[in-house]
Amino acid sequence: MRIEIVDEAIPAEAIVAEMKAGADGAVCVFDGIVRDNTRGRRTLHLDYEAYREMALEQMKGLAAEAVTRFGVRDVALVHRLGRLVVGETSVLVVVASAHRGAAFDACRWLIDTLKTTVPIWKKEQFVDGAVWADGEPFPAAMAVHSGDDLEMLG
Amino acid sequence: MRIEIVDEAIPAEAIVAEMKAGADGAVCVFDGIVRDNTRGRRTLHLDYEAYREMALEQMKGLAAEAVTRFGVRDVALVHRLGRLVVGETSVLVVVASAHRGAAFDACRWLIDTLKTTVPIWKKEQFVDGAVWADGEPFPAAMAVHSGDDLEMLG
Amino acid sequence: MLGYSGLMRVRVLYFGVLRDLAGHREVEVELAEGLSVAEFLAFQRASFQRASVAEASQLWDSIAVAVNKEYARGDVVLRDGDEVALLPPVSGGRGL
Amino acid sequence: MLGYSGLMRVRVLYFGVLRDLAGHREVEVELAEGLSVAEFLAFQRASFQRASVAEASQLWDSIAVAVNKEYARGDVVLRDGDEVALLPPVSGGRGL
Repeated sequence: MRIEIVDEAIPAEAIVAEMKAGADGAVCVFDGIVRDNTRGRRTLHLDYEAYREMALEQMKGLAAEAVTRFGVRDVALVHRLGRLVVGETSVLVVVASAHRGAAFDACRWLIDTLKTTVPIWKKEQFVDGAVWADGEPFPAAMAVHSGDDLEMLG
Repeated sequence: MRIEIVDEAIPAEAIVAEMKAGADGAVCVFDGIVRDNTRGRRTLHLDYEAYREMALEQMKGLAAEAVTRFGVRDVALVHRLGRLVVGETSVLVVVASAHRGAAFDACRWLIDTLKTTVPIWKKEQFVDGAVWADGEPFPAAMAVHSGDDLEMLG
Repeated sequence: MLGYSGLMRVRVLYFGVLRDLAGHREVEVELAEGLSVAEFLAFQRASFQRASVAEASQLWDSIAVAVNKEYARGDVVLRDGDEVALLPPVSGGRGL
Repeated sequence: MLGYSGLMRVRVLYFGVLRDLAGHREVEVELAEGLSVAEFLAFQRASFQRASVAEASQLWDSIAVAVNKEYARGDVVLRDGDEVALLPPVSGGRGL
């Protein structure tokens, strides 16, 4: 498993190439790239930052869970930090598996879960200003308050 | 849209690279590769053959339908024919889209639908014999007999 | 088949396991005009069985037919010069 | 807070929009021993509001807290030397 947080361009082709093994019938790749707009507002660049050590541990945990949960053979999960311009890859997910259903399911679960649980944030620089991108709410397992907590604090 | 049936190695990296455009936030790739076994039986190579002109038309139709149905920006669909050895790519599906949900959905629909509707067959050469791989049943829209036909023939 | 007025020529294509069973990929045949796809398929099935090259009936029940490179229903009527292909269940791609 | 027996030092990390609001990424603070994550978060929220750098309460309701690089529930009790991070909803990846 190749799980990394990097500060330079992600070598997507090399990572995909090294993932393939004889037992694989399917490789599913998700390549997240910097779009030229967000809801129609023109993007100049994005700045990604992370709680780096924690993010890497979370990513390792997700990769291991994907292998167990979906029965895939191998996973690569690489996220880039720093300033990225339009067209550059911010995150690469690669899943290699004997069968395609598991490869798709694991790949999608990995990117969906990464986006709500791995401590990485991005600031979008538009032509007319900059904002921190809204994140989706944390899953219950990561939240400070369970229902019980809230009542205790009440 | 790059829709092709080829007789030589699929240039996957070049195809993926040329698919990216500024409006894309997500690229989903499915790379179908020759596995070293089928249900534990060791594979030497696969021979793919097609009803070539029809297969290409079907693939063009699927790509166009994927764009309409899922709202993705662009699709590449390339299938290789002839003899392939373990580790080689037989089919490549690439979907570029502003958003990742549509990219995943379109990519998976394309490979699932290709596998049941595009007239391509493969013969698997094992160490101990060769067999035509079982296909999945045709969808109702491609079958000769609707329920009505069967009654007429009764 | 009685009452048909004449003959037509169609080109028949076999693929996959059917090509191996037929021993060739392509043949030109003369058929009675007005034959439907379903009738054509029944004749093909019978002729394979006569030649003792029949596979399980499961295969024949699952075959699709393309007329001039498009999937055709059983009630489509064949015409002179048609290209008719017998298609076993397809198995392109990879990663089932 | 009455009745706590002493003080402890914890390192507090701010990320994303909170780092911009705080004006720094990291600070060491002294806190009463026995403080829970939920109590700590309430104090942080109040201090941001005192400094008039509060964002919508929606932000504070959605913050997660990591203690020593692991997500922590509100009832976790902080200890001397802990690293406590305030995490706004994350937005890594791409292609929402």
